Amino acid sequence: SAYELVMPSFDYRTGPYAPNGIPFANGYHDYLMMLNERDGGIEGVPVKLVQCETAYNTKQGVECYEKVKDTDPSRALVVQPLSTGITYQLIPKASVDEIPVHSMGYGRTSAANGKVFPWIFNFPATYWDQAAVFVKYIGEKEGGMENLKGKKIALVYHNSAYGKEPIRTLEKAAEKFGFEFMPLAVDHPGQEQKATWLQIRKEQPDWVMMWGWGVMNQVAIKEAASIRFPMDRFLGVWWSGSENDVLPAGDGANGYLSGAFHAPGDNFPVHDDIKKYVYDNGKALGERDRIGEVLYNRGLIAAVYATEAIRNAMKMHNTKEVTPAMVRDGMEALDLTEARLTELGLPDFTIPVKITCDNHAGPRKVAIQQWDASAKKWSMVTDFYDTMNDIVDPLIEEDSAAYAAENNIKPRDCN
Amino acid sequence: MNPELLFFLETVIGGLMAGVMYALVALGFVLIFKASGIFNFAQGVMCLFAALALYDFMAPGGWVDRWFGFTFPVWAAIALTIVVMIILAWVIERFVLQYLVQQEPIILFMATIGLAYVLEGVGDILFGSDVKPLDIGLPQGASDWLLDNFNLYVEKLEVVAAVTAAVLVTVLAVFFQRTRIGRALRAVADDHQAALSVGISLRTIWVIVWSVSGIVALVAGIMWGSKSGVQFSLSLIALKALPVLILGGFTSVPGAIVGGLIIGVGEKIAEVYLGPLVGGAIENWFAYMLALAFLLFRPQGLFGERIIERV
Amino acid sequence: MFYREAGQFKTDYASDQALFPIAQDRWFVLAVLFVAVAVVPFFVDDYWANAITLPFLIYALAAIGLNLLTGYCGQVSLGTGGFMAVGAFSTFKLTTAFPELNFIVVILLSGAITAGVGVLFGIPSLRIKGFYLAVATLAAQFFLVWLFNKVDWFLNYSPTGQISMPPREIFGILITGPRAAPEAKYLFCLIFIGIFALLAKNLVRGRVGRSWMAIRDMDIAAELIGIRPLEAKLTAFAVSSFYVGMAGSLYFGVWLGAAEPIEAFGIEQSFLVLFMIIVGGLGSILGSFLGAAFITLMPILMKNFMVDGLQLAVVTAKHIEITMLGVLIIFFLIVEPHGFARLWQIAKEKLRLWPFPH
Amino acid sequence: MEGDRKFGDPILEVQDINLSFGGVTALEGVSFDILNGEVRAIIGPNGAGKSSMLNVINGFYHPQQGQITYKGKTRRQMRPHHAASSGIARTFQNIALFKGMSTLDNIMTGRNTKMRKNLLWQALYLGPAKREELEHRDFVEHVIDFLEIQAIRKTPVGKLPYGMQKRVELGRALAAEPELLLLDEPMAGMNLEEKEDMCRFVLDVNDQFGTTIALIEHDMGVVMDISDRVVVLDYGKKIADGTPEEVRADQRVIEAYLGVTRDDN
Amino acid sequence: MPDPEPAPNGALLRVNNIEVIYDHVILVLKGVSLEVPEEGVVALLGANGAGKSTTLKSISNLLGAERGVVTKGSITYQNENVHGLSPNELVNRGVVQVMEGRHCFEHLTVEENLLTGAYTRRDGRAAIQRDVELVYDYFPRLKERRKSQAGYTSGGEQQMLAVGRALMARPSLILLDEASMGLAPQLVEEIYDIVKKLNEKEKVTFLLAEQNTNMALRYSKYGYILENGRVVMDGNAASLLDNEDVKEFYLGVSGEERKSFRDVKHYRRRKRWLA
Ligand SMILES: Nc1ncnc2c1ncn2[C@@H]1O[C@H](COP(=O)(O)OP(=O)(O)OP(=O)(O)O)[C@@H](O)[C@H]1O
Ligand SMILES: Nc1ncnc2c1ncn2[C@@H]1O[C@H](COP(=O)(O)OP(=O)(O)OP(=O)(O)O)[C@@H](O)[C@H]1O
Ligand SMILES: [Mg+2]
Ligand SMILES: [Mg+2]
Repeated sequence: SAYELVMPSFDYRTGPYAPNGIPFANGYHDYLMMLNERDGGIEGVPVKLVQCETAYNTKQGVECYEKVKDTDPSRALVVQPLSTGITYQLIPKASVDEIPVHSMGYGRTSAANGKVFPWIFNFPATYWDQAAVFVKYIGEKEGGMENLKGKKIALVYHNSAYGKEPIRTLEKAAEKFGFEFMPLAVDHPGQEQKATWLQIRKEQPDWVMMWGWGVMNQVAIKEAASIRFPMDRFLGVWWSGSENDVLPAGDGANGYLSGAFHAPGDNFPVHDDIKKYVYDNGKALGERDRIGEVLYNRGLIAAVYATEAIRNAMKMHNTKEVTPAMVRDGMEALDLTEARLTELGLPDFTIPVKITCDNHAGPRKVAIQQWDASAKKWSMVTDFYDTMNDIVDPLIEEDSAAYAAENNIKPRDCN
Repeated sequence: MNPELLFFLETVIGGLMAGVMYALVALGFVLIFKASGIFNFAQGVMCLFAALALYDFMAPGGWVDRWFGFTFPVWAAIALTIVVMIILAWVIERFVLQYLVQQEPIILFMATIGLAYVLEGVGDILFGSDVKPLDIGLPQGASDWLLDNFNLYVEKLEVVAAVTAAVLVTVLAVFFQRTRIGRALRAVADDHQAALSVGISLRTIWVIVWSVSGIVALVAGIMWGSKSGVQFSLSLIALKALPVLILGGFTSVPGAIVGGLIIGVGEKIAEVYLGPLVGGAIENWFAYMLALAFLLFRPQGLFGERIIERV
Repeated sequence: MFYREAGQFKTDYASDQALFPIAQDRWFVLAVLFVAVAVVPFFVDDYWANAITLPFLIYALAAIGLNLLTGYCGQVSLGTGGFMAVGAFSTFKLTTAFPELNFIVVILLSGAITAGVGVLFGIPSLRIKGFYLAVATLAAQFFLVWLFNKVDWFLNYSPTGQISMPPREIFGILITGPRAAPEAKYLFCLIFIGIFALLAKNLVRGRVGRSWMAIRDMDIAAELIGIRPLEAKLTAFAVSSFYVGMAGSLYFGVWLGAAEPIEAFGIEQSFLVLFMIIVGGLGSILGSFLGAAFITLMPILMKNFMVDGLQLAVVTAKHIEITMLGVLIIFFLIVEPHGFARLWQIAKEKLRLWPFPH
Repeated sequence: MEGDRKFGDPILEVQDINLSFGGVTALEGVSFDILNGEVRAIIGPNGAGKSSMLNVINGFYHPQQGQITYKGKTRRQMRPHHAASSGIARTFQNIALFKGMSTLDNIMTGRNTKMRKNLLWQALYLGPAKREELEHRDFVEHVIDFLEIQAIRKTPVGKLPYGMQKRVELGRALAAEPELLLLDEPMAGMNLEEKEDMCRFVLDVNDQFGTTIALIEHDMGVVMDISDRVVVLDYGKKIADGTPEEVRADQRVIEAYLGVTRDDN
Repeated sequence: MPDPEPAPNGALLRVNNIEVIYDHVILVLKGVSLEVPEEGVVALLGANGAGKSTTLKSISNLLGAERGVVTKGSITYQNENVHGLSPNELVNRGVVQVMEGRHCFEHLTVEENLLTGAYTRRDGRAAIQRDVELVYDYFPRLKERRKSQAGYTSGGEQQMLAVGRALMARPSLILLDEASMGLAPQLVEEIYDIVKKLNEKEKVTFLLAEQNTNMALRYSKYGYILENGRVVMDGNAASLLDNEDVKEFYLGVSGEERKSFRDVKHYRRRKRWLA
């Protein structure tokens, strides 16, 4: 019997966050199916996609993990928990089980430190990078970082571990650049935000950032439009920048900005292949006209990273029967250049990624995209910005050191 | 006007409006509780379900569209949804409540939890879990006139909600206090068996109440759905309706609205003025604490029926 | 035919007061215990431990706790999630502040701290009753979770907003942390919960339990025959919270290993435990176990059956699973509103009559 | 008949009790006493305030005015648990048993005030706690034997027929070993045979333990036969007080309560 | 009255060999049969727990609420099978039960309770109001308390209310379960006078479950005695009143004289008619 590459997919197609979980899961699924249909898998070895529904719930995530991790024949090659809560559960577990975890743009930021977290990856960027980039972008728009002094920047955040992520970075930045930082928490699920936006109306911040999720995003954007807050001064994290978030606000959302580490749209060659091999063959789970949505592309790029890591592993270990440990090696040596991306049908889709033993967060660059309400389209409006290493790096160092101390981990040597 | 004062006013108005929105959900609870002593955990899901059904009748891409190739105009969709809610009420009576006459409140409560699961699952299967922007032509956004002339921020949708709520509450209150059926409903809530013995048909009564409460759920679903899109989270607003319900009293229709206003204003003022001091997001527990504080003085809620304690 | 009390005479009240006065019951319980202690550990792997047995046992403990309060004393509580959080955070703070402290002591202390908090939030129960009381406990729920989320001291100033459990041993065997053996975790929880279930059973069949039930069934009459509502309700809150706190401690420490206050201890948690005791049987220790089994295992069973067995798409399976869970809850309530424990009792009674009808 | 029955000092005196609820006056200036060891009946038409009187005596209702002297101590009102622990036990007109509990457990609750062992001991159910439990169980079994309800020992009381429930309620009150036993219509809903049994229980308790008994009852046969003295209330006021014979002959009582006797037609 | 001599009536209600099981396991009625003739007053007697209330509840179909089911036998009313008919349908056909233990609607006022009793009636407000006044005539005490919540009335007042509420439906068959319980002696008489009056004037049929045997047999025409879920004896009221066993156990007149309660020196060992 032929070897198969087990790739679990932790979906959440039910529960309060399903609207976001569905496109992501579809993107992930479609890309892998496309590989199977077009190339017979990765380097000819078929991918066995194991779906498991977590409903974005930590406990169900744990159950999924335990259920899929030892799936024959290869065991789970790489796990994408798709929820910060689940990621935290899996960090210690997967490290013991020796299964690589890729929390792409979420999870524990300090996992960027590969020395402390040999099994955890969070490239291409972390929340702290995102926060830093927002500050940079604002500085640029204000005509220079020095002009940040005396400005007021609010953060509307989901009152959870996820939402609280950028606070430290922003506090540090506020200290450094002299702007006033104003955090405003919104409770789950976030249907009622009147108080928050009344405060914003009163305090009149110059900029508002948002770390939101699910229905909270939609309501926030609507409220912002209602109080006539200028949309081009309203920045959402990459999880607050999908079609779902802006569509309900209609024209009011026009000009809204969000972070991104990949392009939106379905006009890349890979999408054509997906339509041809997956949709035309009736293997799709989603609807054709939703291909290329922001979260769809995010699922797709996650699949690309994972499969490239597997390809890498095959090359490095010179076998087609890779194991999770080999995939970890493959991931640690990932070098996804623009040329390779073009080969994959993703020209100009995202920035190149290079992972090393000690850097599991990769390039840590973020771009900004903007919503055009009349065309109902997102489009990238900036280049990729670098993070602010002087602010973020010490934070990563500090937190990973704390983790290492708490758990008696001796950071490995990466040379 | 003094900007501080203006802002305070704005907060109060915002609170009142939010309160009305909660009250719409709370109202559905009250109806069912008053008429059968059932604490209907599924009320939130019923709002969701109603909104989903409504969306499906009128939006392109829904079942109706796919099967028959056309969609209904708003008014027809609303009428059809009402029919759906009535059928739902009938089904609930036929397959659940009928068997649970004279059980303790907590058992009935549990049954409605089962119901919530069923509705959620069926809703998911039928309509999918995507966000559905609901637009039945209600005005959206802030009132420009108030914003331009008085620098006062008031959502138009919420004004509509307030008017609707006022009408609903008046009609329902009259219905309960003045009519034969209203009296029968209260009798049923007191003692199922005795109600049966005087010839009240629990089945009819229950179908009526659950239908009415389904219609109220539709109204709440429309308002909240217009505000934040129709999606699963809609069912969670029930949690915001709870303190309202408790404060107003489980058995009082006007209580739902007064409770809503108090909670709305209270929590907004707390969040805006107190929140920043302690780190924010205190709205939720504050609403409950507020309700608790009232209960300590009136254990049956502001307008609830006195709890009879006798030996 | 075989299940009879006949011929088993009790000569003193002590044996009549025994937990399982009928010999057949005693044998049955012993057999179950034997399997649980001596057979199951050989089959527990990570999946069985983390996805099945630990959730079941730990929720059973929480359910016993809530059942003492709601099922026996009649005070509806929706604060279970919040109280579990108190237990979990106490464990986290204690075990990080005093790494040398024995883990069992940590659990007990966490329970004790939770008991204190529980009593505090139980005070309104003296005036507020029924579903109205749910508000007091909901206030506790929302407030506690908010507190743990907001105050960094509880999180040891971790920037991640999460707490994670350091590895701890008992008698040289690792119990917490990712490296703990599944059978060790399982056995530890089993023994712990077994002991506390027994203690709970003792409590409810003695004076304290009777005064709780009296308050539940008719608080005014109870007061008039000399049961002090204050004392009875607050002890119920204390003991219940003690159990729930320990459950929270195990939930975080042994099972999850890491937790974020908002998600792990949210309101859903409170509802879940409440469902367990209602479906299992209010006022029954056995019911707490049955309810926990139903609510934790049923979804997994259905999911595995539909996805692995019927090869249904994962989403469809999930939707059907949610629907079916609801249908089953309703179904069982209709068959027997007083829960599985009662069904079990009726089954035994029928067995006693069998094969002669009446 | 009461010639050979001797009573001590008053165990309880109520003086000038006024009780009203909103607009409704339930009791108005009622005073009477109950002597140690007697069987005292309280009668009167429906809604006269009899049950309210018992509620005042054991502290469930707080009178607006008046005094209660119990065992020499005078106070404005009782507190329920105080009444219970100082030896006043009662049964209720609308049965107030703990429906979810067995007969045995219900009667055991009557011993609650007498049990001491704390929570921890009980959880362990070892040594002292177990001993205490068994001691009280022993006492309760005597009550059960006395009332002849052995067969329903383990039945949840909610399922018992009405008359049995009344008997269990009496058992619960007896288990508290009261000095003053208040019975609110203990024989309502019983047939003659059962009433006879009940009377016997009441008289035996009174005889054997010297328990003082206050009894509300509408069956005049019972009242006439077993009570030593009778108070008659009407519209919240005391209209007569005396031996059964005196009361039966009282014109006001006949008008307000007994009606024209129709034994002859 | 058009019909001076009440003709020998057919059976209005016929209960045929019914068996009732509570909670799946508790067998309570073990084959009870009885007949209630049109315009009759029939008494159902028996000790505590004999199954009187259960019989009545099976007729009015109120058992379901207590998880009881009629597993065998049939019940016919006006020669139609009514077993399984919903309680409200039965009320519509004129069968009303006064339940044991009062069961008033606590939160409704006394007057609202009475009005609820007329729920099934369609003959207009005025007629209903007339009947409310009639009930107040029977029970003046209720009139005094008309505005207070039923939950706060005294036991006896609630009992009057329960009876009054049943009358409000203008039924043709009333099942009275321990109607005289907790009522002052005058009122007991009053209730039976009402029974008599309604029976004679309005042709209402009664089935009475009673502990007060003496009273019940004096006012009824026929009686059944239930023991342990079985009918052990039945007959004309007069013959039952004459029966030695009935005298001894239900009327307390052994020999000639009524004994004093004080003189009963031994608890009675209950005599069973049937093993
Ligand atoms: N809901 C119930 N569940 C189980 N058993 C019941 C239930 N209701 C009544 N019973 C049993 O059925 C038997 C008959 O009860 P029923 O109430 O019919 O007696 P009764 O003749 O009316 O007595 P009473 O004169 O005391 O009212 C009793 O033994 C009682 O224990
Ligand atoms: N808590 C209360 N609130 C309002 N009214 C009350 C309350 N308790 C009693 N009453 C009223 O006080 C009066 C006396 O009631 P009580 O129960 O003492 O009567 P009773 O003499 O026991 O009558 P019965 O023989 O019918 O039991 C009644 O009219 C009753 O309605
Ligand atoms: Mg009374
Ligand atoms: Mg009866």
